[in-house]
Amino acid sequence: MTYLEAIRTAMSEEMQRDDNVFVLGEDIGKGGVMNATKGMRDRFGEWRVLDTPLTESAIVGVAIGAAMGGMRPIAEIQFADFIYPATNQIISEAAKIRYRSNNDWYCPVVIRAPYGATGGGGLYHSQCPESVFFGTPGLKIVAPSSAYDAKGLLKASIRDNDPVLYFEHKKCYLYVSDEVPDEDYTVPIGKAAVKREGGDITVIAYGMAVHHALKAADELEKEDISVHVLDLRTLQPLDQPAILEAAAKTGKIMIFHEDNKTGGVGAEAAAILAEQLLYELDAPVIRFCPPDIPAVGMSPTLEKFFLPTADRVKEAMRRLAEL
Amino acid sequence: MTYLEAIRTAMSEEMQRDDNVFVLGEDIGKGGVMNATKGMRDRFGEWRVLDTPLTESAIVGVAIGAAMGGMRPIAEIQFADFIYPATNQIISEAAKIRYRSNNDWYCPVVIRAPYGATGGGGLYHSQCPESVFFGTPGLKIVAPSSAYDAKGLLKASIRDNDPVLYFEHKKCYLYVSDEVPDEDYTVPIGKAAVKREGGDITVIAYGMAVHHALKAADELEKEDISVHVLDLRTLQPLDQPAILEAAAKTGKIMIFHEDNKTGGVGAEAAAILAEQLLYELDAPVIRFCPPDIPAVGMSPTLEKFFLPTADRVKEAMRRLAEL
Amino acid sequence: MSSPHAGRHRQLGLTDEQTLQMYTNMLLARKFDERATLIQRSGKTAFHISSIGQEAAQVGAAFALEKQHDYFLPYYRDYALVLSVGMTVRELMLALFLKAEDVNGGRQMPGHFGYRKHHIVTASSPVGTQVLHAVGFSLMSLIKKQNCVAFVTFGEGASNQGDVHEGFNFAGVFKLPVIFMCENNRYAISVPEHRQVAGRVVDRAAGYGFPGVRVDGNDALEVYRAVKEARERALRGAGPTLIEAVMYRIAPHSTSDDDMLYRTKEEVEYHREQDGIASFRRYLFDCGILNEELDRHVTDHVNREVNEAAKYADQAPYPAPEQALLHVYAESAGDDGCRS
Amino acid sequence: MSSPHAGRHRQLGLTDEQTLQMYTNMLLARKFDERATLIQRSGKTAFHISSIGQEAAQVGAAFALEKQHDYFLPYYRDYALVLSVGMTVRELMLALFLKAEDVNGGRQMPGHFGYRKHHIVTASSPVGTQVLHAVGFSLMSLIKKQNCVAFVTFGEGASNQGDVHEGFNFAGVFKLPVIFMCENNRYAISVPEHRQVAGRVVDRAAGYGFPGVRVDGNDALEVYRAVKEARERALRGAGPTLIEAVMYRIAPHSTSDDDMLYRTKEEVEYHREQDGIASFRRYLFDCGILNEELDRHVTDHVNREVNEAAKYADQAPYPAPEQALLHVYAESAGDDGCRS
Ligand SMILES: Cc1ncc(C[n+]2csc(CCOP(=O)(O)OP(=O)(O)O)c2C)c(N)n1
Ligand SMILES: Cc1ncc(C[n+]2csc(CCOP(=O)(O)OP(=O)(O)O)c2C)c(N)n1
Ligand SMILES: [Mg+2]
Ligand SMILES: [Mg+2]
Repeated sequence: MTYLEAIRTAMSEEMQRDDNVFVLGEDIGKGGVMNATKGMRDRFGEWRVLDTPLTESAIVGVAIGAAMGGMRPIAEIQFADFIYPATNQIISEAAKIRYRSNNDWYCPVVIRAPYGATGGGGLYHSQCPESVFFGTPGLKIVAPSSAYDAKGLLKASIRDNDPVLYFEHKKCYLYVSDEVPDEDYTVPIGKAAVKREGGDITVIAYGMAVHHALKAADELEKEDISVHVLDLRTLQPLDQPAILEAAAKTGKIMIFHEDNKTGGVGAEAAAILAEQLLYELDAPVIRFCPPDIPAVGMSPTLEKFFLPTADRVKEAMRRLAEL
Repeated sequence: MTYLEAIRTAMSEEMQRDDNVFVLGEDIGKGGVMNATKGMRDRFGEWRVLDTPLTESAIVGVAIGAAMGGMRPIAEIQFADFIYPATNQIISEAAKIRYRSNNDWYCPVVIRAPYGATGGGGLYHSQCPESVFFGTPGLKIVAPSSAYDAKGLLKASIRDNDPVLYFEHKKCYLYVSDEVPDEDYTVPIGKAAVKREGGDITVIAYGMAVHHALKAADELEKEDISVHVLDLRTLQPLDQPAILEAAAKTGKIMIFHEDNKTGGVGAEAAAILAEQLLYELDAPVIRFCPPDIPAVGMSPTLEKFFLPTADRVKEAMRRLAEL
Repeated sequence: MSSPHAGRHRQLGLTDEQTLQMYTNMLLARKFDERATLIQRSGKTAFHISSIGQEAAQVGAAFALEKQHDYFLPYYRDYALVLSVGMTVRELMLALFLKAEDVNGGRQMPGHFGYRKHHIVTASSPVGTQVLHAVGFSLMSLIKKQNCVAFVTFGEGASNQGDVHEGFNFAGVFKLPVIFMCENNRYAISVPEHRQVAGRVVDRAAGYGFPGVRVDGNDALEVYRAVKEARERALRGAGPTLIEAVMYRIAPHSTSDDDMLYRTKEEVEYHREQDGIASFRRYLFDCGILNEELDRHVTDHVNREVNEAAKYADQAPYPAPEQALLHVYAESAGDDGCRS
Repeated sequence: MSSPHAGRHRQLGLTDEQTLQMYTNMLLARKFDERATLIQRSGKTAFHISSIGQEAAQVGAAFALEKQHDYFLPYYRDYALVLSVGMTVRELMLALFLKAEDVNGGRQMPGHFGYRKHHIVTASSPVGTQVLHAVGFSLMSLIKKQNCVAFVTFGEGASNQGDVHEGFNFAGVFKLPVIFMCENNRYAISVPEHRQVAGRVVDRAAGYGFPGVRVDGNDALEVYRAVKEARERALRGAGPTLIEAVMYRIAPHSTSDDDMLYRTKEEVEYHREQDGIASFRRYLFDCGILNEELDRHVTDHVNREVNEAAKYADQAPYPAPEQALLHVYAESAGDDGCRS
């Protein structure tokens, strides 16, 4: 099953299971501009697959109200690049409702945000806005890389009693396909997954970067470099024990993501290592990330320059292994 | 001169010097709720000290338009906690205008945001939202701790040809007072400052934390612990050479800020050390920051629990020195 | 001697008892407010934000709605509203004193209401955000056929926030059962209405295809009527209503504000004379529902309640410091968070 | 044979030459658009967003404004507008092909206009944000006594964004010289107007105390008249105007959209027959400004221009990869960034 189907299936199954679950967003009735909700309006009706006006703050704010009122809304942001008008509703409201009310109210909302570059998206259809919301206590953030995790984490997010920002990588939609069981299952929020065991270097990644890392690791195996790959899966709360364990395994750590380097999730991961694993590091921590420029240029040459690729990350991994 | 007067003086002098400079924001005509613009409307008229409607996105968005049109607006956000409705204008617009237009347009806007806890502010009048904007390429971020820097950095920000987010710590307004020369001067954006020389441990801080660190350092001196204190002053771009130099000086580093720990500026500083100074670290890097809870509780007991104090940081510094 | 209007409340469907209760609630809010101001001045508490001049509209609205059934999304001046839909003055005092027993556990500034049991939805400080939440509650009501409305208030300053407009449009498109009430007290801190609001708040409704109604906010019965009609419209599926209740903010913006920087004593005095409580009192006298003796009795009762509440809250303990760490997230997966 | 309306353009103050130029510009935009669609389909370019059906309104507006003096804040469908205020079809093609010589250096999606020399203000993708920038330009014009207006366009979907409302209110409070034009093409991607806009866009103006004018977007002269009047109002200090130009989006939302998922061929065909270019052409024939021969000449000329532009842009080089690193900030403190 593709990553995209996994998302659709998770939503459909949860809507089937629980009448309180519904989806709202722009153009989702016709299936969404990404096809994530394809066929769902026919199945669940237009109130449960609700085409909203073109207003992100309202999509999130109305979802928050409905969530406090007992429903379990899934708010779709058409592109993660367009999530910023909803920042106030996410940071000032969703994230603080339980805390400020001293546990009297809570807000089980899921905000789905398709992110990342796919080729030909340009500055405003390619962004990785994780770092803006990362570090907002009260919010959970997930970013699956496989179809299995996409489904399991989305189900867990819908059932979670706190707001979850669900970053789905657009490049994964059709590029990624893996086994997804028919039975109901969830993937726990807050747990990273070892995607590959190895002894020479550790790569910590999430989203599309996981696939680049795995591909590079396969190739490096032929050069007798053994790579351990950890997929964070949840960005907040970070799975600290898993990060420390994976890092300790090799002592040589590369953190790899598509979001800009400065202030990204990788900074926190590196900080955790500097705080808690200093004596077991055999080489400086490396962050492999795109340069600190505002976003992906649209022209193919610019985009290629910006985006991490398996080739480029392999180079960097080899260099780390050789240190 | 107090920190607050320094800010007022910087604005007034720049408005005197350049007709294109003006201030806009809520209630600034009467002097602002913080008194930052006190007396300025009488001096410069109501068009240059412009009371706006209660709409943060408009304050920033209109300032952006005026800036592209050749003016140098200073947009005041009444409390940094209320900056989030303007996130889209800051991140999608101000920060990307030069880049997306290939240097055809640019946006010299200053956004002043009073931040931090002062006692009795509660969840929404105490926040440190640095981490939300940190890591947005195209944006500069400053956060002075002294009156001298407040004035010099504000002047530099106003004259800068790119958007600057100017975080002024509300507790510094009247608490901090130091020598400010009469002559015109600027403090360069992007340069940290050594506030105290020392050999045992290094504290990297900004804003009010600098004062707590200095106070603790004074006291620790009596215990023969010598503390080196670096004030970042600019958060973006971070002064990497200064961070590395200050850290190398002692090999024992504490990063200290009032913003939550996870995803804060301290994570980036720690990551820089893990990447570039690993072999010179004599102890794990320490981040001394409030816990990851949404914000400061209003009740005195909750607030005291949350906020870093000179006493508490001193304890942590002593422990680091003794490692 | 009964005035020509003396039967108004009965024509509107209100009993004498309810009407007297309305008066009591206004008075309770007013006395709480005055006491809170004094307490803050004495240095015992950090902050108070006053509602004086807005009580009549709030009580009028509350009585047109159904307690613990409709949803209430008040803004920070709505003491009289929350007192009318279930909160006690002791609870308001606990919030003022930031004590552990406060619904919000002393976490939030006073005036940031929230009480699940009473369907009072938790509020934040950034103005206007609650309008979208109200739309969300009304969407829930429609989808789940709850037959209830969401009632939300905000100032005329807040009415300019993007969220308010997006909420109007969203509710208008789906004809949702929500009532928007702007408490236009003519100032947003120091900025007067004409420098804040282009056009008139009430006229914005037409742009979203639903009715806007402008009422005298000092006339509790007028507000009652407007809210009641709006509620009926909402429940019969005819969509939202915007009510602009015109009033005046008698006190400074908050205990941190000096209003003499931007308005005159005379202007304030002029409006103080329009007090909606005083006129409601006269109306009750005219109707024969209230007389000097009963009024003294009511006032004494209200004062006693306020006294006891202040004393209780003053002596109540602060939250334990480590409480600060609780409730960032649900404690366990099954924890739905609410205490009720 | 001249129709009863044949003198309309002269009554509005437009010469025959200008009117012919208007026609030429519409045609140029249309031909560019059709070609861009073909080029995209051929796989040569990544993306095109079409303006077919909106050219008449755009040209009508542009001719009522002053080039390189007023400020233009177009949205992504405004090819005919930017062609009328200074951009060339070659420049549009360079943007389509994402080449180094493109004003934006190939960084942005096509349709994201910006050209300081022509006072075309740089645009982003998040809809509605430009409305606030336009208000900022008009504030600058007022403060610096520039005697120019800011003209901004947006779709009816975008009109619901909070920023648009905040912009209306801000401009209304200060009576700023700004013209808001909504190009209501009845769809926001798949969502039809009635599911998107509560009430009518034009009626929102009254809520901010300034005039709203609804015009037939297929009638270039009608739009010209409305914008001209709005400009005069703005310059005499009477404040903003909201113009709602009603039209229809003939093409799918973009080359990535399948519009048959949400509307019918018949509906599209019906609207295609209302084409504002065809009716303008008939008008020019009626006035004797255009005849078959001249029309062929104009069309040939336009086609040639489009051909040459496409060829030029196709062969032009892409930006060098490392260009991606430039212009995050000013290169030096004194660098004011603009190339002119
Ligand atoms: C988004 C936001 N910006 C600024 C503030 C600071 N602030 C608190 S109340 C207020 C004025 C509100 O005026 P209005 O909406 O008219 O309500 P009133 O206080 O007059 O009842 C302001 C500016 C805030 N709370 N939220
Ligand atoms: C803030 C934001 N949300 C979503 C989008 C995605 N998007 C691009 S165009 C569009 C529809 C715009 O409709 P309208 O404003 O009517 O303009 P039209 O395309 O019809 O000309 C949407 C939803 C966007 N660009 N910006
Ligand atoms: Mg007000
Ligand atoms: Mg449209």
